[in-house]
Order: sequence, then structure tokens, then C-alpha cells
Amino acid sequence: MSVPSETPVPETAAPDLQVTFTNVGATRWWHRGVFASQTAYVTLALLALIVVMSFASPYFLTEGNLQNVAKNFSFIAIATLGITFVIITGGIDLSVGSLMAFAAMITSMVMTSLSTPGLPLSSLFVHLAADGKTVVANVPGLILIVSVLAGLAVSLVVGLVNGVCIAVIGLSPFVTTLGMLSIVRGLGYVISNGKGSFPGGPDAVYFYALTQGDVAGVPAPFIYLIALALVMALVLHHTAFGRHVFAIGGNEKAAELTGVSVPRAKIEVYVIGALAAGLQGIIISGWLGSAPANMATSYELNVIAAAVIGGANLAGGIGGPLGAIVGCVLLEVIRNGLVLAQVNSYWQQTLVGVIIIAAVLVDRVRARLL
Amino acid sequence: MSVPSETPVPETAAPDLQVTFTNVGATRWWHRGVFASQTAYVTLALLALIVVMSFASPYFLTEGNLQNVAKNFSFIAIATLGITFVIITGGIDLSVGSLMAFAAMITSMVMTSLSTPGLPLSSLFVHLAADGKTVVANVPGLILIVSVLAGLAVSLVVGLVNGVCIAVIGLSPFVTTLGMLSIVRGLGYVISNGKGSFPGGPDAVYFYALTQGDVAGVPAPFIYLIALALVMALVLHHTAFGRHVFAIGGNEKAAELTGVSVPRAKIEVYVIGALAAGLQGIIISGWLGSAPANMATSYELNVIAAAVIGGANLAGGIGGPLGAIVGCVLLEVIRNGLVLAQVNSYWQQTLVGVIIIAAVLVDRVRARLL
Amino acid sequence: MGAVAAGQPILEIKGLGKQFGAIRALQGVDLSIGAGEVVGLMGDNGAGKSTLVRIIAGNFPPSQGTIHFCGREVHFHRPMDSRSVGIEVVYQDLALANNLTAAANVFLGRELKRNFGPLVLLDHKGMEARALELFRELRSETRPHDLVKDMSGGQRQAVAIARTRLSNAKLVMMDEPTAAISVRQVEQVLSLIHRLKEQGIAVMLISHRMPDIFAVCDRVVVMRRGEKRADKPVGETSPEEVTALITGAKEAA
Amino acid sequence: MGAVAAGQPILEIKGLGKQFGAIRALQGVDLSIGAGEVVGLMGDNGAGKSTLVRIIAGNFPPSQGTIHFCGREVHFHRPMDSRSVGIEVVYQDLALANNLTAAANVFLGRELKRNFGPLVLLDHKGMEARALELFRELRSETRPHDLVKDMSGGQRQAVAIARTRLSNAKLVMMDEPTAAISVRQVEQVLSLIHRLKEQGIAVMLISHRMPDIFAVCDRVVVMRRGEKRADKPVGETSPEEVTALITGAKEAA
Amino acid sequence: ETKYRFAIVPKAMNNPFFDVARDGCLKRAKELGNVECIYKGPVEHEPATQAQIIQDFITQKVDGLAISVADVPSMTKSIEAAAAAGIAVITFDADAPGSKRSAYIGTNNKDFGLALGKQLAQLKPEGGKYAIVSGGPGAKNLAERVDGVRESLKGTKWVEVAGSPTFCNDDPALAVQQMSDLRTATPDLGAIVPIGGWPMFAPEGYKAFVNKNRKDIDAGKLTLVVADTLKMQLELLRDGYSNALTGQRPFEMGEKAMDTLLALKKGEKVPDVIYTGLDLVTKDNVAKLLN
Ligand SMILES: Nc1ncnc2c1ncn2[C@@H]1O[C@H](COP(=O)(O)OP(=O)(O)OP(=O)(O)O)[C@@H](O)[C@H]1O
Ligand SMILES: Nc1ncnc2c1ncn2[C@@H]1O[C@H](COP(=O)(O)OP(=O)(O)OP(=O)(O)O)[C@@H](O)[C@H]1O
Ligand SMILES: [Mg+2]
Ligand SMILES: [Mg+2]
Repeated sequence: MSVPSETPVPETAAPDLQVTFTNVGATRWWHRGVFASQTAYVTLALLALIVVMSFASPYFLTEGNLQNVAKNFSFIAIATLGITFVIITGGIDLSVGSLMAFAAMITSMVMTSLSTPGLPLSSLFVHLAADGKTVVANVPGLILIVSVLAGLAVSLVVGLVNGVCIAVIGLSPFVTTLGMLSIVRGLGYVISNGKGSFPGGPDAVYFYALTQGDVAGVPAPFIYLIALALVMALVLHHTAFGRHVFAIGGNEKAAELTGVSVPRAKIEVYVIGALAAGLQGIIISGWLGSAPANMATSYELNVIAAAVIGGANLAGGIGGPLGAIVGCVLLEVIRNGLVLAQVNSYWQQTLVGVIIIAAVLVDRVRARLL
Repeated sequence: MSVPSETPVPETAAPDLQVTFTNVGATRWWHRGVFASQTAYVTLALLALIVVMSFASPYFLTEGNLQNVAKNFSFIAIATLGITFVIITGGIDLSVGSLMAFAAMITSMVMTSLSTPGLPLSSLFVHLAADGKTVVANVPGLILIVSVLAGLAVSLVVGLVNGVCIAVIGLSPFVTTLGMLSIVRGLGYVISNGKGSFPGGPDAVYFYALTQGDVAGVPAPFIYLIALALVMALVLHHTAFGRHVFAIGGNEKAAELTGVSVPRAKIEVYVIGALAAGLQGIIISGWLGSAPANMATSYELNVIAAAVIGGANLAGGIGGPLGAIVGCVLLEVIRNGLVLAQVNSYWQQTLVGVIIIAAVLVDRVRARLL
Repeated sequence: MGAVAAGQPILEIKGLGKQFGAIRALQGVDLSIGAGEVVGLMGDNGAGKSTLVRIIAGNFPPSQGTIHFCGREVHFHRPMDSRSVGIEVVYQDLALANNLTAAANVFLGRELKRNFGPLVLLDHKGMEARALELFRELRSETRPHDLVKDMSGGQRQAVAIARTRLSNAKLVMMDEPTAAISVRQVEQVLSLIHRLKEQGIAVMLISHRMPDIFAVCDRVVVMRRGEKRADKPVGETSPEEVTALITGAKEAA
Repeated sequence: MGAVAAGQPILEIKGLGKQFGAIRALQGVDLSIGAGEVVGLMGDNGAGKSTLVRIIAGNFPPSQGTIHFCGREVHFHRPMDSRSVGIEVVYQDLALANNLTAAANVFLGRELKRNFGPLVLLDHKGMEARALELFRELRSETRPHDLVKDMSGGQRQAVAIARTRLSNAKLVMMDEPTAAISVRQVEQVLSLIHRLKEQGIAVMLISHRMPDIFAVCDRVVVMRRGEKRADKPVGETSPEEVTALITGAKEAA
Repeated sequence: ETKYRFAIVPKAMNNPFFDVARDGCLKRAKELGNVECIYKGPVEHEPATQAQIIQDFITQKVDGLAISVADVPSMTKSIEAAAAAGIAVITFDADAPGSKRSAYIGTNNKDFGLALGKQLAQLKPEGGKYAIVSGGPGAKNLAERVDGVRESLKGTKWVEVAGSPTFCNDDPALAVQQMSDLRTATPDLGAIVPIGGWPMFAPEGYKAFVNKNRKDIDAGKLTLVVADTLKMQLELLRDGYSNALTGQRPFEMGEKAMDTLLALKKGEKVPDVIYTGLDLVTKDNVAKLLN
């Protein structure tokens, strides 16, 4: 299996396929695959930014700070992976921020409720010992699994509703997911009465271990991210589903005419986006130790921005996991770096905007010069 | 001059142009012009909603409330008119919310500073009378005009920067205007030191009269809105510029190849969007009597949503003033109606989302049935 | 669907009509094609030829009329339905995804796959090799790994034609397949049609090139302003008569 | 730009080359066209014909080589530049805005206007009437007020051809203008080319239809894999020789 | 007996602080029996939306309004309109002095900031570098708190670092991230003063930050003085995750708002300013407040 390419720009074919074309030379490496994509040039901009930041603050490149950066960007990067699927099909999903909060709330509410003797269904999982302490009646970790699955299940439902409205009924993705943003956030306030909720019960420790822990200094969320990104690269570039996702983004009508099941693929894409957002929210709530009702407010813009900065095209047909991650890293390095450099907070916001624009400018300069 | 059509769906040609085509019958009116567009069906949904709301609350159809509704939606509708231009070309402008605040702040800061003897340039406009009172040295209203022009001038600059980045350099509209959102909001905090500002000086009374006043019960902002919408309809459907805007949205490359000056038209479109946002912000600040630094935060989503709900297509090529207004009215009726109907605030948010989706669904049902 | 009984037409259309708002694109069209038969469809621009093809292919439903395929009445709701019963189409607008390679477009919707342990992944090499073969068969200078958006008009058309070669179709409809391709590929397409005929596959060929129609077709159908004006074996008509029918100089035949 | 001196070529190209990454689409092409001359450009798919046209029209700059127009060296940075000196193009992909009507597309970039007091507004009626006239001249069943997205392939092509009739061009380049149109419109296009020639306008016609080329062209230029292989008056060559040149059976002439 | 409908309008509904005020208001309304408490405000902190909501309440002819003012000049006008419509108007949490409001219930934000600073100065008179974490740059009450902190630490040995305050936009996750960034940027940072409870609304993230700096905190090298005293914050203080808390009494604000509006409706006279007071909490008295 070859290295997954960020955009569908083909790798040069095996030499025996080329001989017949006398007017074709060798493609230079910088005209090929990842290297010819916006992702590559935004990565360059990112490296430059890292160098600048490391001069601006001696602490930028310390291990502790890098761990922080790795953790922080993993917090939006998983959702960004998901939305990248949506963007490749030419869609958009504005409901991710709300859904992060909602899935996190459901997970922690289910966890708390299953761990509280007396509440419905909790008898399957816990019982009160004689001394009044709660005792796990079952395999340890089961409550955690059930509650995470509950959080993912609501995400799945939200993704399905988005997908059906967009793919089957034919509503505009912007309007549908904007409506869903409002619906899901409202539901979050309704179920919690505005208060948010906290993971609780005996399994909360596992939950925290899985979200806050690290393996040899590498934060757990970062590991999940890398694993998911690899899966995503495989799916996008080496499965029929991935190819159909690109085809829909390139020419939806053509995909339909050539026998791609467009509604199905689109529904799947919105479900993936929703599941990723839900998972992301659950992980964040583990790290926060709380699922406040206003969590992740307006994160949708950050998530979409990260994907687009990394090279995904809102018009559809272009995008990939590497770009999604690079976009997230860039946003986080800007944020973290400006705080470390002790820039005045009012100016920070202005600089964030300037740097975002500057980073994508690098790619355009390449397009002009090469 | 014929009634401007909302989408470029043609009116039926004069009969003498038709005779040669034996296979062409008469187009039914509901297949034609405005009636065949999403705008028409969202308007239907809006009317239904108004009926529902008037049953839900006895106050809904009172004159005072209708005036309120008219004023409130005029507050985002002017910006929506502007962004509709941008959307028709297939672009997007996320900086409108920030720009509203920034233009409003500049206007009120200039107004205050020109009216304060001792501050730079103010000597041209005011002087201190013997009794220590400030006296207008010039034509009354001149300070107002200059300060509004200052607010519009910064909007123009922001629009130009957006336009040049997008049309000439070729950056993605989403990333560019997202960066600009951050830059402009940051600058607003910087110039006011986070405090915002408010209109002051002798001309503030004119300013309030022009923004809060009404003519025979019709709020002034509503009158501006209608005037601007008519101008917009004329420009879109009866000038070469308008036609080019549609052509760019339909097929940018074709427009370029057929001699349309695409970069110029796109820059103009972003400038129009920015000026509309700036004007909108200035009007809001007059109504509020203040230009707080966090004014209009995240209004960009409302403004874009209004345009899209009214039938503008983010993929470009479709949109118009009627749709923009209908979208804004719909959003405001939902907001106002739910408050008046005393729906629980947390459910309100959910219902807003549901109604938004339901409103655009009407149009899809039409597409299936007719 | 089972095999076609001898003599029974593969495709039978009765009273087909289609209105787009005020425009009557098709009106009362009857048509039948037997196995191994090559039918040429001619007509002026806007006569309704592509509309006919797209209705048969399930792109949209007819306003009136019925379609029988292999003896059974069919109602295709989407292109996939017609494809799954054995109808292949070369669309006039080619239906290509610009951001994919030629090979990916040829195999879109029927990708070749290989098993890697439990995983079923795309067989990139296999698809490129097969696509190259197909392009060679068409004598087309098309490189399988080029993006379609960078290809010339004729190369795109070759991609669209190559697609129909992948499956065992019962009916192949080609909407102006030779419009953009060069002299020698035209020959190849015509000989391809001959081969399809030999394999008992029915072919419907839309073209504005009179010589091509007369070279490969058994029957020629002429449409005008949405109506069928003529349906004759090629032996019983002439290019002149067909031209007269197309332009409306002759009303019907 | 001034009038062209007698005998001086309108367009003169020297050593033109264009690379797209690894693909040499054009290499060392020399070509000149005089006023009132009709040059046919033939070649296999992907030979570089459209690339040549698009470079002359200013869609993108050449990698190598120079272009002289009316005796002066020109560097077109955008299509508007070439249009403004009098070059009209029918693009192979037609360059139409799908969301506008046929009439709007014909007049795109040169709308007719009328004064309403101080306002200069579009003359909708005037444009529709003139567009209908142009379509009639082409014998095309195209309705000026139809949206292009609802039109048939041939109707779209008619719109693209009609455009070139609006201005007083010095050079008209047509990239496969007859690919999708029906028999009688083909005649009209060929007679249109004759009329252009009579008015002293230079024409470059790209086509895969041998008879058309031999019917209207003074000279035929054959391209193969980005290179010019032949440049001969039609009287001195034959369809067979041209075919051999196109397919590469004959190397050059 | 006449039934009254009182609306309580927060600055932003997404801030848990106002949930407590709402709970106080609901509880008191229930106790009073003849009062209904409506809780409704802008979802995000945005002045124009708040002004529109006030308009809607005027249309609805509610009997009383208690507003946490998002922007003074614009609310001054809205309050005037409400008062003109015969509605009893008071402000809570954030005041609009000079407006037609009948009373203000809450804390003086400047005092709040002063108290925070004083707590820090008392805890560690030897001084050092400190940083402030604030919510949004546009909020006037937060700006006053920042001023208060600065003023009370002026003349002590505490100096504010550059880049302070940082703004977390009321986002708990961002608040914690900023605390670790501030500490990374200035490793000898002696104190962080969040002037709202945001970082503690993310208890685990906050604990992770504290645990990472445990040594310094135990050694007295890093002092954490946090604003607000919600239950979870008190628990965190009890468990040794901060040095001191200063809190307002939002629950009381909610209760008093109902009482005051009712009094106004009955034509009674009410004091112009009702301070609900501040809770200064340290390890010593946390147990008492938790009960
Ligand atoms: N979606 C549509 N909406 C409205 N009218 C349409 C639509 N599709 C086709 N038409 C009209 O139907 C008529 C028939 O079109 P069709 O594409 O079938 O013609 P055709 O015979 O294929 O022509 P050509 O030879 O130019 O390809 C044309 O007048 C066209 O304008
Ligand atoms: N933008 C591009 N990027 C990369 N390759 C390109 C690009 N445009 C054209 N090519 C390649 O250049 C070659 C010449 O293409 P061109 O379109 O000029 O051919 P053509 O002679 O017009 O063929 P046809 O007869 O099929 O229209 C082709 O191999 C094509 O793949
Ligand atoms: Mg056709
Ligand atoms: Mg070509």
C-alpha cells in the first residue's frame, strides 16, 4: 500500500504504463501528490511560524509546552477529521460545536445515572453495599462503555437526521446544519436545565485515565487522533467509499449517473462527521471533568477553518487527514504562541487573523511561482 | 421596466419571439420567475408562521410589535442585502459581524472626538463659547456626515482588502474573511481599549433621529432597507454589473473568458458587502445609543443564514433582495414570536432550529410535487 | 431479468412524453430495439434525443408513456436501477468527475478491489492497467493516471466510452460518442459498435454524422421537435431523405 | 492596433511551447495566419490544439515562444486582452454560464444598454431580439430566453458560436464548433466561415471532420503530440495524407 | 390577589453564574406564590440582542424586569423605554447607573476586584509576578474587576506580567489552556487570578493544571485566587486546589430581585443600591460555606 496522497493528484504510474506517451516527461516531485497541494505549503508556513514563535518565547519548544500543544490541538482535530469528509463531498456541517457539547453531556449524564443506585436501569450496573457505598455489580468499565456508546448513539442520530435532510430531501447543508446547531444546543440546555453535567460514578476514573492519560509522554487524545487519521487516509484513498466521496465532491451528478449511491454516501459522510464530533466532545469532557452546556460554543468555525486552512476545499473534491491536522496545529500554535510571547490580548486577536491569512498566502505564492 | 425577478429565471419572452417554436407551450405562472423560486415558498412558510404566532400570542399582531419586528429585521437585513451580492458570486463573507461593530465604533468615536474642543481636527467643527458650552462652528449635521463617512470609509478599506485577497491573490473567501473577522474585531478592541464607545456631541440628536425615528409609524431603518432593496433589484437585474455578478456565480471561468472583468467585479462585490455591513452597524449603534466593542458578535451566521433561507445559493448564481429580506423577516418572526409566546427559553433555541429547517422544507416539497 | 426470448424486443417504449414546464421535449414516442440491433437516432438540436436517452436510463421519469425492458415494464427511479438491469450509457455531457483520474472515472461505481487480509481495498494497479488497455483498444492517447480536469475534449470522451466496456450490458446507448474524438478513434468506436452487435447487444447511437449512422446502423429513427418522424431500415432510406426529415423539409416517412 | 499592412500576417507565432508539469502540451510551434485566410487545425486527441488556441486567446501564458498580432508582439494576461484587440474564440467547452439565459450568455461582457434618464440599464428586449436573429441565421432551434442549463448540447454550441458575431473581430478561432450541432447548422457554420473570410477576417478552425476542413480551409495544419507536423495548402494535400499525419503513420509533410 | 410576571434578563445564558441567579429567582417566586419568574436573555454576550429582548418584554407587558446590563449606554435607553411603559425595572449583577432603573442588586465589581487583590496580597505579601484571566474583552463588569485587582495590588510587591489579562470568552477549556500557557510563558509566575470561575468549571482540566504545578503551589511559589464560589469551586478549594475564592451571591441576587420588584409593584420604597455582599473563602471557612 502506497503512502496516501492528500489530494487525489495521482502518483506517477509504474514506468511500464508510460512508455506509449512520448510527450510525457518525468513529473518533478514538487509537482506531485502531497507536495503540489496546499497542505504542503501551509505546513511550510507552520514550520516558519514555529521558528518565529520559538524565538519569541524561549519556552515555546519546551517539552511541557509541546505536550500541551499536542493535547490542545487534538481536542479539535478529531472533529476536523470528521468534517473533512463532509467538506470533501462539497457539504458543510455547522452543528459540530453543539454536538460536541450534547454528546459529552449525554455521556456524563448516563454515566452518572447508571452509577446512582435507584435511578432507572442502574440496577443492572451498580447496587448499594451494606455499608451504603455504591458497588459495581458488573464488569468494571461496563458503565463507561455504555455511556460512551450512548453519547455516540445520539451523535449518530443527529448525523442521520442531517444526512437524510441533505441527501434525501435535498435541503441545503448550510441551512440544515445551522438549524441542527440550534436544535442540539437547545436540547443540551433542556436536558440539563442549563447546568451542564459531570462524569461521575465508579467508572469516572477509567474515563479520566483514557482521556487525560499519556503513553510515554504522548497524550492519549493525540494517539487517538493519529490512529483515526491513518484509518481516514486508508478509507479515503484505498476504498470504494472514499473514492465515491471524492467523486461526489467533484461532480455529484456524474457520480449519480455512474451508479454511485450518492444519497447513501452523503448520509454516511454526515454520520461520520457527527460521530467524530461526538467522540471529540466526549474526550474533551473527560479532560475538563465536566460537560458544561456552553461547551464548544462556536467551535464549528474553528473546525471548518482548520480543515480549510489545511487545504480542504469548501467547493468539494479536495481534502485529507494530513491537511486537517496541519490546520489544527496551525491554529493552536498561533493561539499558544501569542500567549507565550505575551502579546497584548487585544492585539492577539488581530494577529490571529493576520497569521491565518498569511499561512494560506504561502500556497498562493507557490502557485504563482512554480 | 419590468418587475425584477428574484432568480435569473427568465420571464416569458414577448409573443413575437415565440412563434417559431411549435414545441413550446405557455409557461404557467407558478413555473415562472419569482414563483418558481425558493423565495416564494419560504414566503409561504413565513405567512403560515405569522398566522401561527398570532394565535400563540395576542401581542404579536399589535402595531407596536409589528413596528418592533420591522425595526429588528431591518437591523440585519441591510447587511444581508450586501452579503447576498457576495453569495451570488459564490463567495462568503464572515467578517460582517465584526465589521458592523468596527464601523459603528469608528463613527461614534469620530463623532465624539470632532465634537470635543481640543481634540485634533475638532477646531474645524466646534469651538467653545464664552460660557464654556460647546458651539457648532459649522453647518449643523456636518459632524454627523463626516463621522458616518469615516465609518463607511473603514468598511470600504476592509472590503477592498477582502476583495483583493480573494479576487486578485486568489485566497479562499472563507479563510480570508474568517481572518478578517478576527482582525477587525481585534482592532475594535485595540482602538477602544475594550470599552466600545458611544455617539456624542451636538450632532448625536440628528443621528438618533435618523436611526430611531419613524415616518408615519414606519421605522426609519425599514425605509432605508426598502430603498436599498429596490436599488439592489435594479442593479442585479438591469445593469451589466448585476449580470456579471450572476455570471461569475454560474461559471466564473466562462465569465472570465467572455471578457467580464472578474477580479474587478469580485472586489466590488466584497466592497458592497462591507459597506452594507458598516452602514448596518452604524444604524444599530444609533438605535442602541452605543457602539460596544462586542456588538454584533457572531451575527455573520445570522446574516448568511437569512440570505440562504431566503433562497440564495452558497454555490453561487442564485439570490436576490426579496429573498434576503424574507429570510431576515423569518428569523426575526421566529425570535420575536417565541419570546412573545412565552416558550421556555431553552426550548426556544431548539424550536428556532426546527422552524428554520421546516421553512426551507416547504420549497423542497414544492420541487417534488409541482 | 432473464434472457430475452428470440424475436422479442429488448427495449420497447410506448407513447413516451416529457414536458419541462412549457417545453414539450418529447411527445408520443414509440420505439423498440431488438437484441443485436443497432438503431441510429438522428434529429435537429433540441429534438429530444438526449431527453429520450435520459428517460430510458432513469435520470428522470417520463411525463407519459411506458417502458418495457426485456419484456417487463420497468420504472427506473435512479440511474443505478437501469444500470443494474444491463443498460449502459455514454452521456452527451460525459458525466465525469473532474478531480479524479481517468482510471478512477472509468471504474467509478464498480471499482476493482483486492483483499488485504480482512480489508477490501481498491486495486489501483489493476484499474490503471485495465483502463490503459481500454484506451489502447480505442486508440486513444489517454493516460490513465491523468486527472480528468487536465484532459483534452477527446480524451474525456474516450473515458466515457471506455466505461461501457466494463460490464455485460444488454443495451448500450451512446449519445454523440464521436463528437469530440479524432478520425481514427471514430473508426474504433464504430468497430466497437460492430463488435457489440455481434455479441447480441442492442445499441442506440445518437449522432449528427450521417456517414457513421449509415455505416453501422440497422435502422434509423428521426426525431423532430419531440416527435418521432421516421423509423426505417437504413437500406430503405438515404442520407438526403434523413436530412430532409431532420430539417423538417419532409414531414414524415 | 492599426490596420494590417497588405501581405503581413495577422497572427504570427514563433517557437511556442507549453508544459503542464511533466506533460509537453506544445513544443516549438510556428504558425502564421494572414487576413482573410482560413486555417484548419487538425490532430489527434490531446495533440495540443486547444492549448494553442487558449494561449493565443490569453487564457494562460506560453512557457516558451512569442506571439505577434497585427505586427506587434503581444503578451495577453487575460482573455479580455485578446478580445480587446479583436480576437474572438469559440471554446471547446463553450464557456457558458448555466444560470443565465441564452441571450444573456451571447451578450455576456458586451451587454446592450439603454439610457433611462441618468441610468444606463440593460436593453433586455434588444438583446433577446438580436440573439434570436443570430440563432435563426445559424438555423438553430435555440430560444433566447431559455436558461443554458436546460438546453441541449447543440443549442449550447449555437450560443457559443453566436457570440463571435457581435464584434468586428480580426481573427476568429473556433475550437470544434460543429461537434454537437446537427447537419443543417453545420452548413450554416461553414457558410459563416466563408462570409468571415470574405470580410477579410482570419479564421482558425479546429475540427475532427475532414470534409469540413477541406470544404472551407485554405491551409491545413496538422499537430501531433504537441508538435506541428504539417502546414500545407489544402490543394497540395489529401484527406488520406492528413489522416496519416494525424495518426502518426506519416511522420511529417 | 394579582399575579405578577417578572422577567430576569441575564447578560448571557451560556454562563453558569446566571443559572444560579435563575434558581434563586425561581425559588423565591415559588415561595411568594403570586409571582412568575421568566428567565430569558441572549445566548451569547451581545448587547444588541439583549436590547431586542427587552423590547419584546415591553411588548409582552411583563410587570417587572431585572436586567444584568450588557452595555450601559444601550441599556440606559431600553430601561427608559421599559419604565415609560410602566414596567418596574431594576438591575442586578451589572448596573447601569444614571438610568431610570429603580434599584441595583449585586456587588460592586470594582470592590470585587479589590477584594480579590487584597486576598492575594494577604496570602503572599512578599509579592511576585501575577497574571489575570478574564472572560470577554467587551464586558464592562469584568473590566472593573480587572481594575480593582490592579488597584489593590498597586503599591504592593506584585507586578502584572505582559499579555495579562487573557480573555477566555467564557470558555472553560480555553481558560485552563490559558492558565498553563501563562505559566509556561513565565515560569516564575507567582499568582494567577481568574476574575471569574471559568477554569474551575472544567474541574478535571483545572486539577491537571494544579497537579502539574503541585510542588510550586505547596512551596508557596504559585498562588491561585479565583473569583466566584459555586459549589464545585468550594469543593476544589476544600481539596486544596486553590488558595482562596471570592464570590458573589447570585442566588441571593435572584431572590432579592423578586422581592424588590414585588415591593416596587406594591408601591413601596426600595433602596437605590442593594449590595448582596461578597464571600471571602479560604481553607479555614470553606467547610462552613459548603453546608
Ligand atoms: N431540464 C430541462 N428543463 C427544461 N428544458 C429542457 C431540459 N432538458 C432539456 N430541455 C429542452 O428539451 C428539448 C430537448 O432537449 P434534448 O437535450 O433532448 O435535445 P437533443 O435532441 O439531445 O439535442 P442535441 O442534438 O443538441 O443534443 C430542448 O429544447 C431543451 O431545451
Ligand atoms: N491544465 C492542464 N494541466 C495538465 N495537462 C493539460 C492541461 N491542459 C491540457 N493538458 C494536456 O495537454 C495535452 C493537450 O491538450 P489539448 O486540450 O490541447 O488537446 P487537443 O488537441 O485540443 O485535443 P482534443 O482534440 O481532444 O480536444 C493533453 O495531453 C492534455 O492532457
Ligand atoms: Mg443531445
Ligand atoms: Mg481540444
